[in-house]
This record gives sequence, C-alpha cells and structure tokens, in this order.
Amino acid sequence: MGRIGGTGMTDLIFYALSALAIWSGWRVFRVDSMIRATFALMVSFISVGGIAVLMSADYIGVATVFMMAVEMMVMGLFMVMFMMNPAGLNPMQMVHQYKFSIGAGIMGFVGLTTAVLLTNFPDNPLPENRDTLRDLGIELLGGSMLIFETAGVTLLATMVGAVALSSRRGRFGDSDVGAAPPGLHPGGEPAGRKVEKGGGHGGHGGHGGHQMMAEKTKPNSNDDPHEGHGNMPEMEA
Amino acid sequence: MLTLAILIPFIGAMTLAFMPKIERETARIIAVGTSSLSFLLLLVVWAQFDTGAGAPAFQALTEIEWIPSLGVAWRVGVDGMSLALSLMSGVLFIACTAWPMENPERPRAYYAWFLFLEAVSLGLFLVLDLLIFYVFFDLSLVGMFFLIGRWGHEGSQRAAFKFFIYTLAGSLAILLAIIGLVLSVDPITFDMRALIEAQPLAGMDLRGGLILLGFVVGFAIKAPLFPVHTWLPPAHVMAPGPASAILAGVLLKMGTYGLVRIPFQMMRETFADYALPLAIIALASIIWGAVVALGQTDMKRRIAYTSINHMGYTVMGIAAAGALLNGSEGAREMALTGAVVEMVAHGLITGALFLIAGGFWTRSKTYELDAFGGLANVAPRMTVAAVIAAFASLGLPGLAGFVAEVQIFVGTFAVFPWIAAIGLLGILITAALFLRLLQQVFFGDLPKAREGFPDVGLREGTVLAALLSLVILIGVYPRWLLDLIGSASSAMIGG
Amino acid sequence: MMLWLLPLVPILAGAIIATLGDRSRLSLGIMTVATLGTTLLLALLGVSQDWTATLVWTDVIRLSAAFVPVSAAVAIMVPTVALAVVFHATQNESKSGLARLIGLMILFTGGMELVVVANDLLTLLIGWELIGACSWALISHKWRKLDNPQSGLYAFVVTRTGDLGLFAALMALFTATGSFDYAGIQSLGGPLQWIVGFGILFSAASKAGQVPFSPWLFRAMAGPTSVSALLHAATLVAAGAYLVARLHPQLAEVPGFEATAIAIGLTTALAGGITGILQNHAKRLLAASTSAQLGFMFVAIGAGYPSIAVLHMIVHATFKAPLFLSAGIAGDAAGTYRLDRLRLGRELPVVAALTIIAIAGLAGLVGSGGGWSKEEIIKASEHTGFWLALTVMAGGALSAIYATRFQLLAYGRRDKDADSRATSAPGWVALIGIAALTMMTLTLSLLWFSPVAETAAAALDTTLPKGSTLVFGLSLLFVFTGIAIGVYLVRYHPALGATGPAAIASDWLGLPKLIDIVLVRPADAIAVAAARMDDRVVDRGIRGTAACGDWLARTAAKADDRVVDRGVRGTAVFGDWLARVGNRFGEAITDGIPEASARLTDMIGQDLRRLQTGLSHHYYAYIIGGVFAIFAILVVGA
Amino acid sequence: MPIGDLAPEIAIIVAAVFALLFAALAPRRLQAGSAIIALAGIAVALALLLLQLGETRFTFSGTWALDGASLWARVMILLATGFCIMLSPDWFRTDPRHGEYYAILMLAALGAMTMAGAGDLLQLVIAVLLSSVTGYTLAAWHRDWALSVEAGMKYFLMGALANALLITGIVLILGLLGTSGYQDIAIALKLGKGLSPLLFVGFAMTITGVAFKLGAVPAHAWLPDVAEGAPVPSAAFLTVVPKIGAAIALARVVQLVPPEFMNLRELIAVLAVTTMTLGNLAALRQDDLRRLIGWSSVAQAGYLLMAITVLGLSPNALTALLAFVASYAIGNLAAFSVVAHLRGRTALGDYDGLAVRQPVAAAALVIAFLSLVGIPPTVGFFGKLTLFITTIEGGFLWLAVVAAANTVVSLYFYAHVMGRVYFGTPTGDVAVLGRLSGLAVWVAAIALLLSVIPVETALSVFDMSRLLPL
Amino acid sequence: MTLTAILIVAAALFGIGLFGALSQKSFVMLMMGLEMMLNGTLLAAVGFWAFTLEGAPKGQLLAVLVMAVMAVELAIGFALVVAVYRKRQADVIEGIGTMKQ
Repeated sequence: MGRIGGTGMTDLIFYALSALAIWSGWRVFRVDSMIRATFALMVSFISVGGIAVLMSADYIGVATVFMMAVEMMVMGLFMVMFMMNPAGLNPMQMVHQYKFSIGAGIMGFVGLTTAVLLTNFPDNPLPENRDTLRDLGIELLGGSMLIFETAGVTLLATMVGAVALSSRRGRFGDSDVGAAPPGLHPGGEPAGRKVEKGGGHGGHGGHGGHQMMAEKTKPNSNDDPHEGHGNMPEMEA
Repeated sequence: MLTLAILIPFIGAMTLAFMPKIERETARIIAVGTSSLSFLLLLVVWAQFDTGAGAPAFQALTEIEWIPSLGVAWRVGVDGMSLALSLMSGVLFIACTAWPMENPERPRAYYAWFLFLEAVSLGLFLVLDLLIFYVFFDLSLVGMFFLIGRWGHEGSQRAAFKFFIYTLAGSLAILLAIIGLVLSVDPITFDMRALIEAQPLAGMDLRGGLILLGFVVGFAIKAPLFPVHTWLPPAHVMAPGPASAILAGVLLKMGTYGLVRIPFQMMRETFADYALPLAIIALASIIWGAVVALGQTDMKRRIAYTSINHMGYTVMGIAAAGALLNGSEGAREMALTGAVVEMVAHGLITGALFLIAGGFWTRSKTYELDAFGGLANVAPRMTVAAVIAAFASLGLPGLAGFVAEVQIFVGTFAVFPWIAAIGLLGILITAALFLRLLQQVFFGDLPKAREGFPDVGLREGTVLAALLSLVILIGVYPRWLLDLIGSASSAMIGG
Repeated sequence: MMLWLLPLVPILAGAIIATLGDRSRLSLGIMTVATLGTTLLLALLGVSQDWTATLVWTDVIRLSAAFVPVSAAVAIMVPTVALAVVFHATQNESKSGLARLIGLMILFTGGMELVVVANDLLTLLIGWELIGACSWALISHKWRKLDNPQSGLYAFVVTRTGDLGLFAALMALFTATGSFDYAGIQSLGGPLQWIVGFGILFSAASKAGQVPFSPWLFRAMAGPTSVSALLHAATLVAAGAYLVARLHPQLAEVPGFEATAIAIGLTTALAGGITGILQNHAKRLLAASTSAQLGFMFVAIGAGYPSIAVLHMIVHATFKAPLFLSAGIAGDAAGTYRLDRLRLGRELPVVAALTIIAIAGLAGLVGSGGGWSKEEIIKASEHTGFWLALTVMAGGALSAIYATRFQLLAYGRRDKDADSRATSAPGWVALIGIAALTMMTLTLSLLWFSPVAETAAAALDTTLPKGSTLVFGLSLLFVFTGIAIGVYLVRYHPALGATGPAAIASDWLGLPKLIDIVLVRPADAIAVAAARMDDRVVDRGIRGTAACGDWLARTAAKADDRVVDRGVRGTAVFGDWLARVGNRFGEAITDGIPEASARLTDMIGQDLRRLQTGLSHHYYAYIIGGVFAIFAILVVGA
Repeated sequence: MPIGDLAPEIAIIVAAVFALLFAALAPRRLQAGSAIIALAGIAVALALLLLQLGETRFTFSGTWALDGASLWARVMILLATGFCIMLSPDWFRTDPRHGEYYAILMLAALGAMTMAGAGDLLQLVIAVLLSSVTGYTLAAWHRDWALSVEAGMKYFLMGALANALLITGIVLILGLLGTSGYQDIAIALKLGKGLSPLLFVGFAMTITGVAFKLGAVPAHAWLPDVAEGAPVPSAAFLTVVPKIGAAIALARVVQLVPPEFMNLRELIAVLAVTTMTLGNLAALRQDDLRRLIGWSSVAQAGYLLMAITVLGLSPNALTALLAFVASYAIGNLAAFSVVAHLRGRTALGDYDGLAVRQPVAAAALVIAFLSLVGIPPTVGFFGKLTLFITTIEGGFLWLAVVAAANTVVSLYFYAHVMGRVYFGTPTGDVAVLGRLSGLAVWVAAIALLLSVIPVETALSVFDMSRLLPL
Repeated sequence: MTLTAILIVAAALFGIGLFGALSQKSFVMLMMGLEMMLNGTLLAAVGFWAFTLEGAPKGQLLAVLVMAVMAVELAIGFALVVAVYRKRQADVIEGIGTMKQ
C-alpha cells in the first residue's frame, strides 16, 4: 500500500485523526455556542483533511483544510452578524425532533456500517508512484473537462444568485424595493396568504417544547407531525 | 358526408362561441339550423344506405390518416345500428335546441354547448376508430358537465361533479380496456373494422376477461346499470330539461352502443363467456330501476330511474345476443335488433318525457309530484303528450317502446328464459308507476297554486308532436327502422 | 292488406274524434254511426271476401290477420254491438269530455277488432294491450274524481299482470318455432307448450274477469255506463273468452288445459253468480254476472266446444250491453245504483220493457237467445260429465236469480204511497241504442229454431252438441226455480243485496242479524216455526238457502275482496314498500359506495395534506425515511 | 475537444452573460431588454440544437450524451424557458433588477439541459447543482415578499440535503463500480459487478437526489411551496423545466440497470404510485390555486415515473416519456400563465365566475386543466394515452389501473376549479397583468389544442429517438 | 488503515451530520449538519480513490466535486439566510412555516 500502508505509525495517526474528527463532529451539535460549534466543525474537517493527506491525496487534503477554514470563518462571521446568542452566553435548546434525529443518525451510521461490512470491495489500491496532482490536472482539462466547465458555470451562477439575493443596495437603490409580485389589483397587495411578522426567532425564550414527539413510526406514515407542534412561533404571534 | 355531419354542428358551436353579438333568437335559429342541416346530411346517407344481404357492413366510409404510428386515423362510417342511433340523436338535438330554454341565461353559450354535444354525439356514433371514439366519449362528459353545472337548477354543481367524476372513472376503465385490446393486435391499430375482423382476444381467458371487465364497467357506468347508476338521478334532476333529454336520450346510448360495438363485436368469444352475468346485471337493473322509480316522489327522478330500467332491457338484449348459443341465431338477432330499437325508442320517448318534465320546471320550479294534480283541467295538450309518452315508455303496443321490448324479450327468452321471464315484471311495475305518475299529476283536483299553469305552447307542442309522432310511427310501422337495424344485427350475429 | 282497415278505421277515426273537442250530441252520433257503420261494413265485406293481411316488420316478425269462422262471427258482432252502445253513449253520457269518450270507445272497438282478426300472437298482443290501455282511459274518463283514475290504474295493472302470460307465451312460441303464428302452437311440445298454453289461459282469464282476477271488474264500474256496456259486452272482457275460443284448436292438446279452463270457468260461474245475487249495486250485479257468464264460456271451451262459447259470447253481448245501458239510465234517473232504491218501472216503462227482453237472456229463459246458448253449453258440458252439466245448471239458476232480482228491483213498481220522483223519461233518440240491442237479442231468439241454429253452427264450422232431454228438463227446472227464488227474494228481501261486500249502506245491519239468527241460533228458529209449519218450512228452506248462498257469497266475496284484492293490493303495497325501501336504503347503499369512497379519499387527502406541515425538518424526515424505504425495497428485490 | 457538440449550451451561456452585462449597464426602464437577449439566445440555441438532429453518440469522453432524448428534452426546456420569459417582463415590472433574472433563468435552463445530457454521474451531480442553485435564486427572487423568500429557503433546505444524498450515493456507486461513465457502469452492472448492500445504498441515495429535482416522493415537499410562494414565472419554470431534465436523467440511470438486476423498476413503480396518489390527494381540498397546481405537478411527476418504470420493458417507453413530459409542460405552463396573467390571483374563491369577467383566461385555465386530467382532444390526452399504452405493454397493468384511479381523483379538484370558474358568481373586477402575459395565455391555450395536430410527427420523431447508453 | 475502517469513520461522520441536519432548528446549525454529512462523503470519496480506484483521477475529481457542492450550497445558503432574516427576522426552521398543507 505504498506510502500509506504498513507502518503502524500511519495507522495510529489515522485512528487518532478519525477519533478527533468524530469527536469534534459530535461536539458541533452539543456545544452551547455557535462559535464553538463552528470551530468544532473546522477541527473535524481538518482531521478529515489529515486523513486524506495520509492517503496521499495531498491536494485534496490541503484543499479541504484551506477551504474549510475559510468557510468556517465566513460561518463564524455570520453567527456574529445575525444570530442571537453567538457566544453561547445563554444556554439554549435549539433542537427539534430530537429523538427521531438521534435515531436516524444512529440508523444511518449502523446501516452504512453494516452495508460496508457486508460489502466486498474491489482491491485496486493506489499505485506506488502515481503523480496524483498531475492526474487531476489532466483529468480536469481532459476527460472531465465538461464537468469542470459546468462547475465553473455553477460557480458563476452561485455568485450572481448570492449577490442577487443578499445585496443590500444595487444600482437602483435599495435592492428590496419592488422585489415583490404585482398587486392583485394595480397598486394593491399581491395575492397569497399573509405572513405574521416577526415570526420564528430561535433564541426567544427557548422553546424547549419544540422537540418533535418521538416519531415512533416511520416518518412517511400518516401520523401527523403537526400535532407535535402545538405552539408554532407564528401561531403565537 | 359523415364528417360533414359531425363538423357542421361543431362549426355552429364555434360560431356561437366566438361571435359575441348574437342574440338569443338568432342563436337558437343557428342552433336549430345547424342541427337540421347535419340531420339532413344523415338522411342523405340513409337514403344511400344499402341494407341488402350482400351489402358491406360499414358504408359511407372515409378515412384520413392521423397518427399512423399508433394506428389511429379519422375513420367514419356507418352500419345500420350507428346510422339509426345517429339519426335518432339528430332528431333529438333538433328537438332540444328548438325547445325553449329553461334558464334563459347566456343563450349563446348554451346553444354552443348543445351543438358541441351534438357534434360529439354524432361523432361517437359515426367514427370507426377506437381512439376517436374514446375522444368523443370523454368530450361528451365535458359538454354535459358544463350544461348541467351552468344551466342546471339550484345546487346542480354537485350533481355535475358527480356525473363528471363517476363517468370519467368509467371512461378510464374503457381507455385501459381499449389499450389492452389494441395491444393484442400487431401492428397496433385502433381501426374498429380491423379489430372486428381480427377478434384479437379469442382464446385468451384471463386477459380477455380483464379487458371485458374494463369495458363492461365503463359502459355500465355510462349506460347506467345497477349498481353503478347512482350518478344518474341527481344529474337528471339538476339538469335543465333539454339537457336531461340529451343525457337520457343520447348519452346513455353511448354506453350501450359501445357495449355492442366494442366488446360484443370485437371480442365475441369472451363476451359470450360472460353473457350470463351481464344478463343478470341487466335484470337487476330492470327490476331495481323499476322498483325504485315507483318509490320516487320527484317526477324527474322517477323518469330517470325508468331509464335505468330501460337500459336494463337493452343490455339484457345485448347479453342474450352475445351468448354464442347454437341454433338460436334468429332469436339472438332479434334480441340485438330489439336492443338497438330500444336505444332509438328510448331516446325519443325519454327525450319527450324529460322535455315535458322540463316544462314543469319552467312553469312551477318544482318536480315534486305532490305539488301537482288535476293539470288536465288546464293543460290538456300537455296531458295528451304525457300520456302518449308514458304509455310508450311502459311499452304499449302501437308505440315505439313495444316494438323494442317485445323483440328483446322474445330474443332473450330463447337464450336465458328465466331472466326474460323475471324481467317481465319490469314491464308490469313500469306500467304501474307511469300510470300513477299520470294520475298524480294530471288527474284529480287542481291545486290552487297551479291554476295559472300554462299549457304547452306552439313551439313546445310542435317539438313534442314531432317526437311522439315518430314514436307512434315506429310503433305501428317499424319496418323502415327494423330493416336498417336488422341489416346491422344480422351481420353481427351471422358474421 | 285490406283487412288492416278493419281495426285501423275505428282506431284512426277514434283518435281523431277524441281530439276534436266539444261537439254536439248529434254530430257525435253521426260520426259514430259513420265510423262504426263503416267498420261493420268492412267486417261484413272482409268476412265475405275472406280478407287477410300481413304487415312485415322484419323477415321474422310479420303481423298477420285472417279470419277463421270463430273470429269472423266475433268480428261482425263487435262493431254491431259497439255501434249501438256508442251511439247510446253519444246521446246519454254527460257532456263533459264526451268527444273524448266517444273517440276512445271507437278506438277501443278498433283495438278489439285487431284482437279478433289477429292471426299471430304478436298482433294479438298488440291489440290486447291496446284495449287494456283504452280501458284505462275509459275507466278514468271522469278523471276529476281521483277515484276513477285509481280504478283505471287498478284495472290496467291487473289486466297487464295477465298480459305477462301472453308475453310469456309469445316468447316461448318464438323460441320454439321462430315465428309468432298461431299455427305454430300445435307443433309445440314439452314445457314450452305448457308455457304457451297456460300463458294464454292466464292472460285470457285475467281479461275475462275470471277468479281470481274478478275484482277488477268491480273497480271498472268507475267508468261511465256505456263504457261498462262496451267493456263487458263486446270488447275487453269478451276478449278473454274469445282468445281461448279462438285458440282452442291449437291449445286443446296442452295437457291440463281444458281441465283448468273448466275449473276456472266453473268456479267463476258459481262465485260470480252468488256475488251477483248478493249485490245491491246495479252495475256490480251485472259485472258479477259477466264474470259468471264468461265462466260458462270457459266451461264450454274446456268442454271442447269453443264455437258454442263464441255463440254464447255473441248472445251475451247483445243482452248484456242493453242491460248495462239500462242500468245506466236507471241510475241516472234515480241518482243511485242501489237496487233497492230504484223500482223505476213507472217512470221508465219503455226502458223497463226493453230490459225485460234482455234480462230474459241473462236469466236463460227458454226462447231467449241467452237461454239457447246456455242450454247448448249445458249440453256441451254434459259430454264431459253429468256433474258438470249439473253444476252449470246450478250456475244457470244463480243467473236466473240475479236476473230476476235485477229486473224486478230496477223496474218493478213501487208502492203507491211512495214519493213520486221527478224523473223525465229519456227521449226516443236516447233509446235507439238500447232498443237496437234489444232487437238483436230478440233476433237471436231465432236460434231456438233449429235450422237457424244449424246455419249458425255451420257458419262457425262446427256442429251443435246433442243433449239429453233429461238434462234439458232439469235445466228448465233450475231456471224456473231460480226465477222463483228471485221473485221471492225481491218480494221478501228487497234489500238483500245491500249486504253485498262492496256496498256500504245503513240497512246492511238487518241482514247480518238475520243470518245470525238463522245460522247461529237454529233452535230459536225452529221454535218459532212450530206455529206456522208450512210457511216456516218453506220460509226456512228459502231462508236457509239464501243464508247459505249469502254465506257462500260472502266467503267468495271475502276471498275475492280480502284475499285476492288484498293479494293484489298487498302486492302493490309490497311493491310500494320495496320501492320506498329501495329508494331509501338500497340507493343509499349503492350510492354509498362511491360516495363513501369519495369521502374516504377526501379524508385521506386531508390527512396527507397535514403531512405538509410547512416545517422543513419534517420534510427532512420524509426524505431520510424515503431513503431508508427505497433502500429496503431495493434490498428486498435483490 | 468537440466544442461544436456543445454549441447550443454555449449559446445559452453567452446569452446569459450578455443578459447579465446588459442588466448591469442598461438603465432601469430598459431592464426588460435582457428578456430579448435571452429569447435571442434561446432562438439561436434551438437552431443549433436542430443541427444535432439524428446524432446518437457520447461525446466529451463519455460525459455528454447526444441522443434523441436529450435533444428533445433540451428543445422542450428551451421552449418552456422561452415561454416563462414571456411571462416575466410584465410580472417583474416593479422590480428594478430584473435584468439579472433572465441571466439566472438562462443558467437554470442550462442546468436542466445538462441534466438531460449528462452521460456521467459526476456530470449529473454538477448539473443538478447548477440547476438547484439557480432554482433557489429564482424561487426567492421576490426578496421583499415573505412567501417568496420562504419558498426559496425551503427549496434550498430540501435541495441541500438532496444534493448531499445524491453526491454521497454517487461516491458509493463510483467507489464500488470504479467508474462514473454511464457506458462503463452499464457494462459493469451487466456483468454483475459490485452488487452489494452499499451499492443499493448508493442507488437509493442517487434516486432520492434525482427525485428531488423531479418533485417526486420522498423529496417532493418543496414543490407546493415553490408553486405558491415563488414569483409566478419562476414557479412555472421550476415546476416544469428541471423536471424535464431530471426525467431524462433518471431515465438514463434506470436504463443502466438491467431489469433482472435489482427490482429498480418495481421501486420506480412504487414511487410513481406514491407520488401521484399523494399529489392528488393533497390537492383535493386545496383552496389556493397555485398550491393546487403545485400539488398536481407532484402528481404529474408520478405519472411521469410510469414511463420510466417500463423503460426497457416496452419499446415505446421513451416515446411515452417524451410525449408525456411535453404534454405536461404545456399544460402546466398554460395554467401558470393564466395565474400570471391574472396578477398572481390565487385564492380559489377569487376565481368564482371568472368566465364572465375574463373568458379567455377562464377558457385557457379550463383547457389546461382538462389537459392535465387527460381529457381529449387536448395534448394531455395523448400524453396519458401513450403513457398508459406503454405501461400496459410493459406489463405493469396494475400501475396503469392505479394511475387511472388517480386520474379520477385528480378530476375532482380540477373540476372543482372549473366549476368555480364557470358556475360561480363573480365578485368584483379582475385585473390582468399586461399584453405580453395575455399573449402568453393565448399561445398556451392554442398550443394545448393545436398540438393535437402534430401528434403523429411528434410521436414518430420521439419514436426514432434513442436513449444513451443503449 | 483499511478501506473498511475509513468508510466506517465516514459513516460515523455522515450519521452525526444527519443527526445535526435533522435536529437543528437554526438554519446555520442545520447547514453545519449538512457539511458534516458531506465531510463523511468526502472521506469516503478519498478512501475509495485510494483503495479501489487505483488512484484514478476521477476519484480526486469526485472529492473536488464534493467540496464544490459544499461551497456552492453554503454560499447560496448564506445568501438565502440573509434574505430570509432581513425579510422575516427568522433564523430557525420554525420561522418559515407559513406555507403548509
């Protein structure tokens, strides 16, 4: 197994990184503060990046680390900008359908693990002296050029879209002005249901009761999830 | 020629729909005119129709390619059965458009829908392509849906919905069955003549049975037969009189016509296997329709239920004709002829009855039998018309219904004696219920509220007289009709 | 083809006259004479030329008409009698709707002619049902009173029930032979033959008012008197007997046919006779007598002498029609049909005289046409068995009783101290019809001359039965006994009939008490009788007979009224109930299935819609659940 | 690199970029000019597409499939997009920035086109991503309208999870089969390689991911929300165009799997039944027209899956798929065009007696609904007809029966709307949007009726189409 | 370090992410859950690349695509979060439950 295989050291690092990735991943949803959650996620990503490097996917590993670092920064920024309680000053209960989620998570894990264990994988390991980075370059501009190009277009679209959705001011003044459907009668209100303002702030008063009633049955069954939510935010308002 | 007969009312409908400036009278004149024109064309076809023994089954053929990859084409042509039915429809449409509107709103659209329905109905009887048959079958639902919903009485929407949804369920069953049928020929074709020729399902038990089931369910809903008839009474009660007349007179026939044309003709063996159950269903309809009709207190509902009874006779005749019993060709042919005559006769008779009932609504906004009495005092002409129509409906000799029923019963007896024998009860009950209806409405004391009840006017009178004289003509000297229909039924039984 | 004219002329003319609207009596009379006269001429012409006709409907369905001797005779009789009756109607019936009445009566005659000339079952059925429908219209003639249409309905439904037999016969005949011709009936065998035979008999019995269908005849009295006259004499009722007579050659082979015919006829003759005796309603008495007389005809047919039956029918027509007409005149004059209130001999002497001629026939007196044909029937039945002849004689005696009663009560003279009633005797025009009919009856008395009778028999292509003198003597004895009893009854028990089952009158109460005394407390009666032995013996004998008869009649009437009538009514009620239940529950169920499935769909739809909570995490749950489910399906399939 | 094979797509990109630039430079009142650019781009792309007629091959190293299916799907996508563009200028008249809308719309169309043409799982992922990202934007375009942002957000949330699942699934498939090109996968599966629980997981996730684009169960929940909340032109677009691409994409994936290999077809059949039933039942009592159309388009996705079910079992499955997709697209677009023309009127109560006030719009709506039910002679009938034929031919009679029963259910709510439109009593006037949207209504209604005439042509060209990999 | 081990770790990460995506109210936290799922996917992709694909470049491309998906979704997601927050002052799932049924 080339560079990866054989040595106990690699294994050790792998297990350590794996443990770190999983633990920090778990912490993401257990900490009180979003900032901490962000950092935990970052740690998890970096661990995965490390594992990738271990597997001689240097480029991918490094890219992961960098990209995720940047991403997490952005995310942290958002926390500060918008979110209530960014620093975790107040303990908060920000989960719903908790038991179902736990169940689904465990089921997902167990199921995937079982599937993995039951599967005979083809054994075509990475050749010893493969220039993986060069491979990638050739692939991107060769066989998979179209995919790469489409990805480029996608990024363009993402940028345009993100700007269109989030810019505060544009060339014609406040971007929000006029960004609404035509009124049902000229100059009137648009058709459609009306929204109660000020709905749904997660931080308010800790809606501890938001946990979904444990969904014992399959979620697609007829059992009515609605009832679990006797007090939806907009209903209060 | 036939294409034109279909097209003319359609063009009339479009004219009415898209010309905003047309007044009510003009609209009616256009409607009557186009229906008459189309009827004239059918008469010409009839004049040229050869009923001789060696004549081809389908005549006046036209075929225009449409979707060759599916084997679909605009194919029109007539045999005796379809010609008779389309002629009857033509007459009834002229009558119904000439009849005064019951709810005088939006006359342009009203007559446009009538002409549309006429085009569709004639088309259904005249086409020889299963797909286009289905197209017209569905369109008839649409047309009737709007007529009932828009010009019907208070609360008619619900009835219209029920009618639409119920019968669409039936038509989808037919669609599936049609697909099953055409898929069993190679290459796929919707040509009725080719399918009749091919008898594609001979010897296929389960598949044939399923396809037959689809057809029977679909046509039974449309006909309608017990126990899938419950859409009919509300639809009739809520519909304006002329629409009821069309519904009962023409649209119900689509069910029985389809039953003959498709399963009966195209899958003879399978049909024969299931002829007895079908006859039993028909018998149930006969008895049930009559018995329930007797229990009605609403005039239109009562007439509506007799339709179920009469369609029961028709289907009984068809079932008997379809049983491939050896040695009874004569009887089976007679049963089939009777069934088709019943379609024609019922169309004219029930058409007249519903028009009369519609007249009651126009005059007094109710159908409750108890609300009337002694009308013979003030409306003798209406009484006469109602009496003739009622007697025709209960199968009195000398009137059209008898010619049909006697043939059905005689023919059926040879095949299913017990069913025919029990079915006779229907005749008796119908007699009682119609006489009681007459008695309740026309005889006895005239209630105060009805003292100003106007008799039928000139226009109504002419329409009724025309319909009823046809009924009498068929009853007394039906040879011209029987020749026409017999040419078809002998071909169907013999070939 | 010409033969079609025979039914067609009156049918068309009748239809036209019916729609003409009000016309004067004179013009209606002229029209009637013209129309029915033409019909009669056509009938004569047709018979003499032996016309036939066919009308092709299809290759297999041909309507055909032809004469056989029996039908020829009836074909002539019908318009003749009808002419007189209808003419009478034009002059005597109330003005309102008279044209319609006359038209329908003429139409009715035409329908009857169709029945008569029919040469196949289908044609027959057409005429058969047509006269049924006409009878409905005629009985309902005075439709403003709801009773009348109800009676019409009753009559029509009962007779149509009978028609089902004809339908069945028709179906069976065609199934067996592939045609409707009468000729085919002979070739039948097995159950189909049975169906044809009994179907026809059933049908005929219902029209002829035989037990158990008799009650409709009473209800039919709701129509105007002329209608009753026509109905009973020449058309509807007679059609029943005619049919069996006409088809006797074909049906005689059917096992049990003749015996059944005799049984029906005999039962009806006796029950009808007794009912007639007990009736206090003039028209109903006559109606019951019609049943009884037709019963005789059935017996004759059953005995194998259809021609005799036809002869009796003709004779019966000629005397029954004037009787009804006369009853109508009397009823009009007295304002009631209660026999015990009539006694119009003084006021209506001419009518009384005419009636006496007719009544002689009903009573079966020697010398009257009715008497002759009744004797022939007795002779005919003697061939089957003496007991039968005896029973028929008894029936004859009953006829004599009620005939006497009718005559004496209706046209007897009242006590001088009774109030004189202001009745105007009808003018001579009004009596032409009845007089003509009476003349016919008189003419038919000629049948007692054997050459005439032989000629008639020859015309009917038959020979007269030979009877023993003993039987003839006995029969005479019976008749005279009957008359005597009748006279006695009238004299001593004028109100006897008032206890008839259908009548409701105050003096009813007397007779039940009497019966009570006679039947329940015989000891008392014997004790009283000790003083005046003679008188009492006779008295008691007669009373006893009367009581017996009364009891029998009551039983019969009860059977008729309660059992049969209730049976019919019960069936109707049951049908009604079934209809209502069917309407309410059956329809609820049949409709409930689609409706309920619609509602269920709707409910599921509502529930499913609530799955769309608007909350994305639920949607997430659906997706994840979906992945699990899809995986599961894939695994299961692998 | 055979750039020519991508000519239509490039034309679209160029048009999108030009539209974007124009929007950035043009003054406010000329913003609608972008629409003209976009339409021009579509016209050019259509012309270029027709040059590809008859091609059946992979290009770009197997990542791009040029075949009849993708060709006609792309034609439909472009026509539908063009139609949505017709609705837009009037709708966005108040929005100063709507020039950019057309750029996004073009890119979204491109996303759908690349879905239809994807010949490689990776290409499929990125195509779905492109389509999704632009879709979110289109749905949330009315930033100042609460429902629109809610719709966009929900769409995004669903999409993010679905895409995560999709790519995970693809990772698994790729990992187990060693290739992502369809040709190679087909060969590998034919040889029975990699058959393992993990592969099932991979397929399960992939199908869920595509089902999201299709609006099928289990990832259907966004559709009614988008139909209700998104700007009507976007709603029209999003309920139609991505589905066209996704249908072809899913068809390709299903085609990869030999019928005897796993019961993928039965699975699709189950999804079809669930989807159509759910959609129809949920629409039953809907009192908001846009939402009703949304649910109905969930149901239509179920019908669409019928054709995919019998792919490879019936020779006409692809024809039926294309025919049905086309008929559905026309019907749905027509319905939305009416809604747009009526200024987004959506409460069913507001449609009472529409026939009196706006006869043309009412007629168009009714025809559209009749077409969606499948009542002849609208084009929807032929869609359903071919669908039923092919389903029965493919041996899935029960599926056809269920679908027929579903059609009956669907008639209930469609007829309910028709009833209101024609039998109701009108209240107040009905304002309309503008001439262009009125024209769109006319176009749609006429298309619904007249497309009956070229049915034969359509069916025969669809018949000649092939779906790669063969 | 075997493929199985890697995949199990990936499964664990995926499971945790799934839990997060299902259970978190806040949009941002929910997105973190999604990221976590993709994190697992990324690991699996690299694992496959290294152990079963002979280091075929497609594997790396796949990993890149996973990252692209992450980045793109995140970017547009944040834009939407901003838009929603601005219009509706909502930052949790429960805040956008207007459209239902």
